[in-house]
Amino acid sequence: MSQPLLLRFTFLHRVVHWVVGMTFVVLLLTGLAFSYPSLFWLTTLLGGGPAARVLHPQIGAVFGVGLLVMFVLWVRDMFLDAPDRQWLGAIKHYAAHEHDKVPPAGKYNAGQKLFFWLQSLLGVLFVATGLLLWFPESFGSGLLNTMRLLHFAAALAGGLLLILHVYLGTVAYPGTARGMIDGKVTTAWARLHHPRWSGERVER
Amino acid sequence: MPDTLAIKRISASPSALIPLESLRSGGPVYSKLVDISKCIGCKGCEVACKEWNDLKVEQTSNFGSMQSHKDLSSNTWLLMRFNEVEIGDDLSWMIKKDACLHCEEPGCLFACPAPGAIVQYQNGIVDFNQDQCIGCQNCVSGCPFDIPRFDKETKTVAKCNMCIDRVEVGLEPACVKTCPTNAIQWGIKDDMLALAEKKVETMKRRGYEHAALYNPGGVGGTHMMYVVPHGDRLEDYSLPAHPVASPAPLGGLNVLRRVGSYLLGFGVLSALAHFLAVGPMSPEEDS
Amino acid sequence: MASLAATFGRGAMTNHWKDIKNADVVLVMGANPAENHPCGFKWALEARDENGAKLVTIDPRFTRTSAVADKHLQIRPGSDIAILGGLIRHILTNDLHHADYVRAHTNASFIISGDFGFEDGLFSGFEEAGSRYDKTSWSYQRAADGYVRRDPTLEDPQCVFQLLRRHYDRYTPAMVAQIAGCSEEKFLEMADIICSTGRADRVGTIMYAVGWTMHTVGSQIIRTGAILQLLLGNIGRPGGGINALRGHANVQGATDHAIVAGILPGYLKVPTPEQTTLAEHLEASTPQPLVPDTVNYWGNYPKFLVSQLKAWFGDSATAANEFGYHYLGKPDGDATWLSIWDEAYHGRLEGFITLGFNPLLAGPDIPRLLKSMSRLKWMTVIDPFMLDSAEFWKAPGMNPAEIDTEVLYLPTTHWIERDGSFTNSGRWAQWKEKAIDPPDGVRSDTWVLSELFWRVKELYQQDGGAYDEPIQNLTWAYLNPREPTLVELAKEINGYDHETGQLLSSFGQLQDDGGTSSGNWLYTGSYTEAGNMMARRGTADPTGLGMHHDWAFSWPANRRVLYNRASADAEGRPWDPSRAGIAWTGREWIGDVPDYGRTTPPDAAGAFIMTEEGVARLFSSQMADGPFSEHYEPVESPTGNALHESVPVNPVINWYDGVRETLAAEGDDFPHACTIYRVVEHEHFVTANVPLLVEAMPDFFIELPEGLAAEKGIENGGRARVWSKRGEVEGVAIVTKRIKPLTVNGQTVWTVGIPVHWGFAGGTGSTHASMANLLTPFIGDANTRCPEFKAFLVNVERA
Amino acid sequence: MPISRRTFLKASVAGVGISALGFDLKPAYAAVRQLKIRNAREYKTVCPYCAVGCGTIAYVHGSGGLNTTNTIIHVEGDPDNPINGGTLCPKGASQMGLAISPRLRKSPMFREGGASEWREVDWDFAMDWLARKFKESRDATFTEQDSQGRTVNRTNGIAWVGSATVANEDAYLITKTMRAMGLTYIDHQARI
Repeated sequence: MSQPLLLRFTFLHRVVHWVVGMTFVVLLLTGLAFSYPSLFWLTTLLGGGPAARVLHPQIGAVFGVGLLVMFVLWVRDMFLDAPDRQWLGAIKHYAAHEHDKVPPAGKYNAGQKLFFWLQSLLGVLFVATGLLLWFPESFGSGLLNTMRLLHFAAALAGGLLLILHVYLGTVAYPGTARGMIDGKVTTAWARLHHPRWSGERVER
Repeated sequence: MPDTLAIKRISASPSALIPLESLRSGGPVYSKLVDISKCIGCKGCEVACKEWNDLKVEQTSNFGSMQSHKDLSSNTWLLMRFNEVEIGDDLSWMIKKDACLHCEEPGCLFACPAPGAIVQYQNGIVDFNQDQCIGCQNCVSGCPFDIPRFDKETKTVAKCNMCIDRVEVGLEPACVKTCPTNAIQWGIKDDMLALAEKKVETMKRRGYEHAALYNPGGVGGTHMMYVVPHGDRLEDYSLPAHPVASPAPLGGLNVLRRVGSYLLGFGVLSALAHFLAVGPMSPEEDS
Repeated sequence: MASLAATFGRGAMTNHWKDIKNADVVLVMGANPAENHPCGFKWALEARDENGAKLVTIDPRFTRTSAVADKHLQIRPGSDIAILGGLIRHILTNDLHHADYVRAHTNASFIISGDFGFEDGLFSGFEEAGSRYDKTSWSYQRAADGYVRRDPTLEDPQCVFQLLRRHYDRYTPAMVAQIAGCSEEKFLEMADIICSTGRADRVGTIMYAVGWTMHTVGSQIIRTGAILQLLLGNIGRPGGGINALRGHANVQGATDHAIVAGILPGYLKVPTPEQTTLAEHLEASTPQPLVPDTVNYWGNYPKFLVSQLKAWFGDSATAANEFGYHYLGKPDGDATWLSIWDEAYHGRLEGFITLGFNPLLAGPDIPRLLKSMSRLKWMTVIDPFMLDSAEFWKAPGMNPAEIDTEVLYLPTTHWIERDGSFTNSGRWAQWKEKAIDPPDGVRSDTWVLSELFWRVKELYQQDGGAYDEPIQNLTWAYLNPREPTLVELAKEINGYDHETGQLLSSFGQLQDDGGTSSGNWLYTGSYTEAGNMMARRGTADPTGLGMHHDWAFSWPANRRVLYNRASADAEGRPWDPSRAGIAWTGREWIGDVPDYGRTTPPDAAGAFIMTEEGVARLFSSQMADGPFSEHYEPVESPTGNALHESVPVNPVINWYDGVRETLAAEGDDFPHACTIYRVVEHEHFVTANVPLLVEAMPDFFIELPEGLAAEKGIENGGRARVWSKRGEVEGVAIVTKRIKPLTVNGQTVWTVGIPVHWGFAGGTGSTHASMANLLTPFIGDANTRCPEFKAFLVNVERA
Repeated sequence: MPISRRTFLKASVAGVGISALGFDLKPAYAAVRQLKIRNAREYKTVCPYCAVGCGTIAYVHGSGGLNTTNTIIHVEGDPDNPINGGTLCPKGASQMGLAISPRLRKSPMFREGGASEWREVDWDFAMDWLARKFKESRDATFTEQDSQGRTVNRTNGIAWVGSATVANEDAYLITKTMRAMGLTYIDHQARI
């Protein structure tokens, strides 16, 4: 018996998400390969060291553009409102799955919104430092060293976010991932995680 | 493998930081010694380097100097730099052979992410292996002497390899062999240090009171050392006074590496722990 | 070289490259060995660091040699005699000369004619009309026995020593500074170093090159240096000497073998029209001893010449036909470089053949040379590379349609495609092996020469023509007459004993009766029955002085230091036992190959075996322009002559027609002194064909002092234009601290430096058509007619 | 910051647990090229440039057999030569570039009077032309006796210059031949 479904993400949203997501994974893996000698073998995924080093910034460019589109598509929904602030106050209940103690979230909960802003910030950092590292002969070695550290630090933060994102989107909250596959979620899922958004949708 | 080519460090491998040791570690350790007071700036070494190593001829143009190129390149591993400096009433024409110093603690190698792209041999030579190089140019920023150069055609980085093919069979590097005034000497590093001491004395006798050996400790010493007549004016020879290569400038990177590995590990583990603690949260099938 | 022969009896580098390491003082003047002879220069640095020697440079520019010298003195181009004369005065006024040496080995004690004198810039005997000297008054006084009068006390007012003292007394430090533009203090500091070797236990050397020879007083500059070295007792000794650093790989050998106007191989003399018989030639060319105790080796001249004629004309050279004496052309005057061009300029020369040489770029006054070439009927250029000279009709400003000269270019082999020997500056003849074959289509110089010879010979046999007897009778007994091997030629040069058919082993075996042949007596012993001495590779050095007698062959007789008898005192004891050239053991000489017979006792004769005096000449009547040197200004000078206003320039130089008009005159605006030079990255013009060297020194440039550049608004790396009365050049400006302003006769003088290496025919770098010799004057030295490349006037502006 | 083996291992293993043991050294060795003169034959020669007379060794590839051509691959100083002890200046160090310069010419060229370009000619034409010109000018300008009736046997119409770059033996042959031809205008680079 099929449950009633709600459209959570349009085709465009999904494409952009996966472009950004997949490029980020590749960038993270190759980046780790460049940073950890013991992970250098990961460059094999892109055809070996030289190819990985050539592709990394090029994929980075795609990532940067995707991130920009993503920002434009999503930013309207990402401003925190009063319920969001209450949600943040109750974040430990959210983590403990004490559903009833968490103020109802809209289409995006405050955590997702913060995630968005953090991701956007890191994106700027990636692109800015990455661009300099792409053309090292044009810059001094001191500056490049700093850029390399920043790029690395940003990547670590991004990696943590990715773990969180994937965990929450898959095993922690089953049913979530589907929203990024065919774009639809069940009403039950919506009521549970985004009650205010589901309310709106149902009323309509 | 011949004894002369026992490996000491390989980039992006554990040996980068903990030098390999073997039965052959006690083999000869070489060094060039450049006596700047005997250098006539003839460019014999510069040309011999290009000839021996089959480096490409580059289009140059005179830019108001006796110097041939403005800078080193992936096809010019050795460049004579000319600088006219007035010291009191006297003119000093400072002419310096600029090329890789082959640091004992090579910053390029520490910075290199590509395993085997940079190799340090027990004999002191630091060599780039273009086949393994990924062209990231981390070595360029890792070098405290600004020596390695990226080649836009091959997308790899190149620099002086101390004519390792010659050294391997017991010959001196091409620049050493050719130097008309024997301003560049070659030998066991300890012998070169002793020779340098003698040369410093000779220079002091000739009135260069600041004469000094340039073998900077910040990079663990080098395998091309200079004897500098004006040891108090290193900047005029474009020699950094306190170059540092060791893992120190890359310390940040190492901290990040460690922090990062903990952090990502922590991230994965916490997610796991969370899952085990509270499990998944699914909507009730039927609410 | 003329001046060295006039002083010592031979015109060559007295010592050799490795010997320089034995010096206590190395004076580099009129040379830039760090750039032009880098590998030989190593021995100067070896002396500096291992012997504690002082290495000093005197030059208009602070060169790469100066960069490693202990002291540098900047002087005005053309003021060399003032400096060296000042050094001589410094020695004589402070008694710094090596008194025993001067007494034993020079003509200091010889007494000169009472008629000799010097006044107002002119020596006695000047003939206004011919611009020449009547040298009668420059002669020695003779005693009743016909030999020269001598005064061993050196006190006779007409003895050479006293005349020398009086002559150079005018060269005070103040005068030197006024002429050369340096400061008195700096000059005296330099003088103290250079004049410190007038002792038995110290020795100094001079390294000079074309910076001395390329002046209208070039020979006299060298003479002054030679006098200086004689006073200091530095000639003949290891670590001493006066060392002419020669330019090309085999310029010494080509001179020894006389591709030179006026001489035959071995420095024999080209006969003159006045010498109408062989006997007259021999009499005029064979010096008679002036003192009883002299070897007077040139007394063997007849043996050398007759053996040479035998080598050339074989069985056709007989006593009956004066050994073919009249087969040799007798020139009607000077036939040197400038005279050749003058003949061409005036349309008297029909054909011009040049081999391994780019004569147009060599200059001087390229605009004049271009006109001269255009007036030739035909020209042939033989060289591995196409040369600017062959393409003169394509030079900027030339209109090929108006030039009727027919030109043939022949590609020939280069050094590594042939064997043969090169004689280096230090007189070492070293055999080289052939490494590769020439490409198809390229012939050897020997082939071209043989082919030319045979075809001309055959044409004469067919058609007859002007006196072809010498051509028909020239020996050509080679296995392949169309391309003799160089080994065959080397043997012919060495010579044979005709009785035994054996190769000779020493020029002592030569005969004047036709019993021996030898192409060049100096090389007798270079290819003997024992083999090719020039190919020897023994590295032993038992003396420790770097003589290496088992390496190659050094003329004469494998002697490494010329005049080495003078390295020992009158009794044959070395002046400095730690640096003994030769030493008398009581029975024989040990050390270098002695200048004497090995068992000739020390008191048998004077040390200088090649002079009829038996000693070296402080006073020499063999020079055209004075028995002593005198400072004369270059023909283009920024100032008057401070010593004698009325005789500013060398009074006996030859002025070719129309040359005076090409010099800066009163009222012309050419205020700056200019000198041309060479850089280490290039060798004349040939290295324009070597990509790595073009890369190392790409462009024609102009070296400008900072102050002058600032005055003219020229930036470093910007472009400058330099012009003389004769032509102009344009190039990149190298603005430098290495040339300072000079104060000459109270006025500021700037010096501009210009390298010679660029031509127009697709030469090096991007700056075509800028050839240093567009600027230089067509005038030469009074003795050798070596052009005055090194000092002339220009103006400069921003381009 | 002293780095010990232990801390390094922690750094690399803690995060990901990939061991770098068993690292392959072969690529590093492969990078060292073989000595290019290893199988070359050596010829002892002398530098063609200045008059120091540096000994050099030309390294040549080729069997030396009949119908084979040697290829020069490198030239460097002859360490046994007492003058230079194996050293060479930039000119000497690059002399192979002269020996195989792309600008070496392979054919005689001829320029007619008034022409603005060269034309290629063969050796037979070239030598025939030269011999005829030589004889023509010699015949036209030869003087057997001067105005005072003295035998001079000279020709002033042809000059020969050079060279200080040929071997002694060729230099000698030049002098011998040209003096026998009656030339007096003979000179070379010694003066300039």
